[in-house]
Amino acid sequence: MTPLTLPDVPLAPMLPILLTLLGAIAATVLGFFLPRRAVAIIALVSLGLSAVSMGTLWNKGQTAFGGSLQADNAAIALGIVLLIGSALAILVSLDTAGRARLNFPEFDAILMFAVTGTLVIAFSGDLVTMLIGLEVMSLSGYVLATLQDSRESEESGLKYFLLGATGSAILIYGIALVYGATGSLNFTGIAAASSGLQVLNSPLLVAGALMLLCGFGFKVALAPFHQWTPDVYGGAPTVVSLFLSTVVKVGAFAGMLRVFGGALHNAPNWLGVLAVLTAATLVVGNLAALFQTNFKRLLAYSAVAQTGFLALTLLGTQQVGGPALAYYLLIYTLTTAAALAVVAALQRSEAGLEISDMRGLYYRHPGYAVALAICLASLAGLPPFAGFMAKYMAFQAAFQNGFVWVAVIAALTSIAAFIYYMRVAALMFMPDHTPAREYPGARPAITFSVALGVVSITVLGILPNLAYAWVAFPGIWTQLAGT
Amino acid sequence: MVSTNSYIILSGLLFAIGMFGVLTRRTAVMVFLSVELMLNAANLSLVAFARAWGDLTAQTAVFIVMTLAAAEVAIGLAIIVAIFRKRETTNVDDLAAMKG
Amino acid sequence: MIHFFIFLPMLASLLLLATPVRWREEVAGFAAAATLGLGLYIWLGGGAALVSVPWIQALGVTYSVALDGVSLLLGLVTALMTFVAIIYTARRIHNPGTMLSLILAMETGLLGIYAARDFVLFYVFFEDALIPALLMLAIYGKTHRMAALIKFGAYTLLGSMLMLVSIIGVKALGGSPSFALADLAAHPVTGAAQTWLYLGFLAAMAVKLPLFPLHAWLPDFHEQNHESGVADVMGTLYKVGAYGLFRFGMTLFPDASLELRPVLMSLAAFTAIYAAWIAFRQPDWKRLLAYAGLSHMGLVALGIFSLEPTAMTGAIYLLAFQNVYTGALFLAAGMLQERVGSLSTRVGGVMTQAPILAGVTMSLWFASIAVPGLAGFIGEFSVLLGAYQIYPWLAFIAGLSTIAAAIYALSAYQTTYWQARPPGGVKIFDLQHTEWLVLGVPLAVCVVFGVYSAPALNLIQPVVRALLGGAS
Amino acid sequence: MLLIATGIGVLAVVVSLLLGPKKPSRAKLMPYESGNDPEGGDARQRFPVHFYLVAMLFIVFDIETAFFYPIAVAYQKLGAFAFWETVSFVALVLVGYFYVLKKGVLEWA
Amino acid sequence: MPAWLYELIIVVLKGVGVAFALLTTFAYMTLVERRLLARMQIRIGPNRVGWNGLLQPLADAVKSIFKEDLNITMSDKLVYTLAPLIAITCALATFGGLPAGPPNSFFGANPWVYSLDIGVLVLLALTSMGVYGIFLGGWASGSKYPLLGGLRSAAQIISYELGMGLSLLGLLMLVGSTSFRAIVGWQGDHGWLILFQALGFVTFFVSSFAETNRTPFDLPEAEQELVAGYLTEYTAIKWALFQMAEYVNMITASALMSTLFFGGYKGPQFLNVLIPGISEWPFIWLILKIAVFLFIFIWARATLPRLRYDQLMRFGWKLLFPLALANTMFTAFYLAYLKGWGLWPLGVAGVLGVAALIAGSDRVRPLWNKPGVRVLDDAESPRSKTRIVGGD
Repeated sequence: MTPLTLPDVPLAPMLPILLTLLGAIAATVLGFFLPRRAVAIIALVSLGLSAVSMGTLWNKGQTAFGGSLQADNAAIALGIVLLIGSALAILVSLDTAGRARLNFPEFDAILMFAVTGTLVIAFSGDLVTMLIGLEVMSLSGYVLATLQDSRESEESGLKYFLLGATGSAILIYGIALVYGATGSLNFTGIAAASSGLQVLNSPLLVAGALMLLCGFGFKVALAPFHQWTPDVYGGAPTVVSLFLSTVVKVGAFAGMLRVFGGALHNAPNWLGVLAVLTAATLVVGNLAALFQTNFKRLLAYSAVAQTGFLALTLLGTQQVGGPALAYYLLIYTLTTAAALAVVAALQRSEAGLEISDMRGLYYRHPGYAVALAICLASLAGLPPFAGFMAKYMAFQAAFQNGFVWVAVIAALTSIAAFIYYMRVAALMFMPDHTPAREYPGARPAITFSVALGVVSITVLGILPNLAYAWVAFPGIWTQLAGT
Repeated sequence: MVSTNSYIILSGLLFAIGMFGVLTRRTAVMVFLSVELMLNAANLSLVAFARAWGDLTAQTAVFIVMTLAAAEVAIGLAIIVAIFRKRETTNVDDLAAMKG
Repeated sequence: MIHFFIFLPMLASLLLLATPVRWREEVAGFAAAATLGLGLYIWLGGGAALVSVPWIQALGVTYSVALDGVSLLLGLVTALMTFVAIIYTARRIHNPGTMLSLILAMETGLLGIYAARDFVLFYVFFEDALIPALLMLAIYGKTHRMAALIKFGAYTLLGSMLMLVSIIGVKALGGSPSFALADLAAHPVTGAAQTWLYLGFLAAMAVKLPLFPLHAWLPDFHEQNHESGVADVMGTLYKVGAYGLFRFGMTLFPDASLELRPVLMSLAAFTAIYAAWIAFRQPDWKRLLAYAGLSHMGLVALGIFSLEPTAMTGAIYLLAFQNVYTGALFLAAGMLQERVGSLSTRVGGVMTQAPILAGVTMSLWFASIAVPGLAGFIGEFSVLLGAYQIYPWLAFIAGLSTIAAAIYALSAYQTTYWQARPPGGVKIFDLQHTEWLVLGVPLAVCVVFGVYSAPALNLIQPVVRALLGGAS
Repeated sequence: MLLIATGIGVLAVVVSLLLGPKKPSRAKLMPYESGNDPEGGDARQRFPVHFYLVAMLFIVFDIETAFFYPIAVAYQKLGAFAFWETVSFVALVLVGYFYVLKKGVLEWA
Repeated sequence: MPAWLYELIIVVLKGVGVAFALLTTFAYMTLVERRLLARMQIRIGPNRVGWNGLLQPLADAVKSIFKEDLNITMSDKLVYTLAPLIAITCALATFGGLPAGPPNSFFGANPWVYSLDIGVLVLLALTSMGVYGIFLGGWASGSKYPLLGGLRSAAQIISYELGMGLSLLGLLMLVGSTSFRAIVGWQGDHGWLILFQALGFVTFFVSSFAETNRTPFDLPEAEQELVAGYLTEYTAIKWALFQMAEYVNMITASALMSTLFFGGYKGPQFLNVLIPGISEWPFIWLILKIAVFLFIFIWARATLPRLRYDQLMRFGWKLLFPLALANTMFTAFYLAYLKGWGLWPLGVAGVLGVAALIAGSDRVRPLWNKPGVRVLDDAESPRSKTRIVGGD
């Protein structure tokens, strides 16, 4: 008989994804035999392993399945960010899942599945792969949002689901149109075809690009497709909101980078529309956040606003925008994760903290208060914290590609941002003698993750090169379009 | 042999109907059905284009999309049922524990 | 050496968090004194040459600092006043640990602003100084501080964000390899673009000058801060707009600043007179001082915008020393409040029980209203002199402000210190131990540089000459 | 064929409509509940959730089957590669199957 | 007369022919069934109408047409009428795809109504469409028993749909085509597929019993529990249509089994020695095989008791499904690595598989399904301290 030869599929480029997938499966199966903590640990371990395997792939530029899965440096850079975010989420869940009534292994399982999906997006080499990743991510996201057995959570889940599904549908239709225009689903193929396009197909291409933009708009919460964001982030358990607002968003942006920075980068018209959407997002997100009374919802709206700043980087040329996006995503993940971790640590109910309740937090929980203040400063873009550099790069990207007006709008709206961040921060430091309203008790894992986030924000703010030097090389980003 | 254009027009119509449904319908199930309609419109145009370009990759894409649709059905119905069993309605407007 | 001069306070402020409560005052005081010492040492060494190392290679951001004459002078004044402020804090505020570390942190920011020779670095320090200022207000402020906070923060951010955009623009449009001032100057932006960028930059500086339309945050900021004028001293030091314009504005946007000169100068003159006029009926010493400072700043701005060597020299001189006496006056107001429990300008009769306090305050006021023989005079006089050669009328209007200053200052002083004291109330004690130092040192400085201004002028003039030589 | 089949069905119904007697009466038209009057209003109440679960499981696994058909038909042309593809695919499906089993979804007590 | 019109007419004629053939078969099927059951239960059965009751079916038909057609108050009129139509349509439409003989053997015409490359898929699709008829019928009646009956049958049918679909995969892998003619041809060359896909056949066999709601899987109409299931509120012709659908499905299933696993329209080769070409004669072979299967259907009804619902589901999900999957995987493995050995491993595996099926069928419960119960470790959960492992 013929020996059991394995087919020669290059496994190395898929390894990071496979590892997280294994983690997910392990969580699913072992969940019946092990306590949830152990499952979470397993998940963390698999994340770590996947990170290691990514490290080995750096600068190799390997691909699998005829380029539909490619482990180029861009993918790895974003992948690392994704892993960090997920690890933080799991760490936080270790301490709060019990309170959030999420203390069962399915949580980790679905979370890991979502991570796998995001990684697939980051590594995707053609539209179908990207779509698969996107959907795995989104579907797991819907489940996560609904997982907690409470009215708010279910409601947010339903809203998330309905709008997300609509977004996916539009996106898929966009894919169809783009395919119709270019006759290829492969990113490089599309890029090649869209550069020399006969007049006949260009309307199709434009329509497809716009629909893709719209679909992604739903996924990353660009205005006017952002309505679900506050309800979902506000209604879901805080751990889940943390995950959704960091990892899932990063994944969606990875997709946008792949599609718009790579495949469609020389397709006409979408850039202007994106510029308008970005401006709208900045205005809406920041102004709406001004009027929030609940800190969690405030963070939700600020997440919308941050989406606007992130989208600025996509307005730039690949050489400038790519590294800016990667760096901003890293910082955004760390900061948001840390901030929401603090909320998760201190909240009494999953509704998060009322802003008024945060008065004098500094005198009750100095550590958390200072950490939160640093996160807010970083989100507001104050040096020496990393948020400043990130924001600066975003502005620069938009500016250099000629979108000065968007940059100016961003600058003006970030004043509003500064105001609502600073109001909270200042409140925390105002003396206050009412009894503590926070949830008592030790939370080592959260403290650890918060410390991690804050320290890295500060260090990266003072020495951005530690992270930026890795992604600064423009070749990484120009080859997204296969050039 | 029907020309590709007519397929595309048809799928465009389907998509438009679905979009309209999403925007106007108020019960979660109907919104959901409209979304499925949009998905199938996408499938139709994918197949049509695949025939026009004469390659099969898009047809595999159709398979994928079908799976996605199925998965969405499973999860979406699960969510809707969960909510429906907790309160008598799935009317999107009645879901107002949180004011957006 | 220079790096140590800049970052020593920051290190100290971090150290303070770790030090036990009992030792905090000593540590802070020592750190401030050491910083001042370092500054003097650098002065004797004739300033510090440019040090430039790349910071973020890929973005062309460099870490380049230098302390030439003007920067050195302002840096010294900052160090001095910080030292004074810290001494008074240690005496006045109960359990002052946080305040001390905030002051020190802010000092680093300010010194950095003066030393920075890289546009982004300048921005970074500019914002760094903001955070401690906000925290001081948030932690030690009065009841209505939130409004003041938001005003202050919003105004500052409005400026600095626009500045950030124009920073990006300067490099992008000029095509300079890095943000180092030298490179930027070597690759100037020309035409209308320069004007726009200058306006962006100006927004930030005008807020921090402050200049007329953008000054609204100032009075609230001072009024809401802690009664002991400590935070106000730092706030006064934080008015770095004039310096920023002097250092970056003139260098990078020469044409634009020439083009906009009439507008800006008239704005400055108006600020001076307008502030003086408002100050005239302030019932509260801090608001009064705030407007007095504002009116001085109008004069400074007048000098800076005039692009005329004498005026500019005078402006810098005025900028430096108004920090000294305005700051000292804030502290004096703080002492007054500590004694009579209010900052009202209608207390009356303090003179009889605290003659020395009254006397020192008086002489500081003389410095402030430019009585010849005190530091204020030289500055204001040369500003007006210089401005007169450009736009006589503006010079004249601005000149009125000095007269107005005399009026408001004296009337307020009279109602506070001279008039018969209402019956009852506590016994007012006079200056006590460290307070002598706190008010004495600034006064001494004012007197010395009022009669013998050469050392300061020697620091300023070459820089100004070099700058204008480069500009025109 | 479909048309013919439908035609026959319709034909039958129509014929019986024409020929059948029409003597409706309340009792006759009442939903049948072993002779009692109908209880509890509308019969289309909520189903046991179990049926939903089965339906969803069916959808999922049936899609799996649907995926199987093409590869099955083309199987002999693909060889070992197809085999391992199938193995990994089935393995993933089995994970889900195992989960469902353990959850006791397939228990009808 | 243009060619296409000629074609069309032919097709229509064939279609009508098939349809009526099916209907008559159904009619007499009922008679045969009743007689046979009577025999097996030592009764006589209907023998009054006509000689030996040969006219009984006619009488039934007339009766069901002339009976009053109720339209009960709570029902959803449209769906109520539509349901039986759907059922019968799917049932009838299915059959035409099956080849009853080699091409052009039927007076020069092809002995099938329509022939597609994806014949198997179409057939499965149509048969599974039937569930709509049943479920909608139950739902539309607006009465409780029919609703439950409809739900049950829906669940049952879709559950066994899986087994059915999977059971064919091995076969398809072997043949490498989904067209019936190809399958029949393959069997002509290599011998009947029952030999190599025994497990597949058994699975398919059981599934088709469940699909057609025949004993022992006729739970939807379990008298003891739900009166007549989804049929409860149906009378006269609509009721008759449902019955028709059930029997026609039965016939189709038999035809399917004989085509897929028993060489289809081809007769045994050795008979060619006696009468050359007899194995190629159309119709007869297929009809013979169908007859056999129909007999088995009736026999099973007479013999086997009805399953309990949980047994039914357990059997379908926990035994049929995995085994069908296993069968598929083994076939795949065989084709990938053991092809050189000839076909016999498949036969052995099939036998083993059937053995496993029988062995497992009754002792499933102890083997599978121990829903683990775990004490929740978070003190603040408002709900009970124990629950099924995992979330809910």
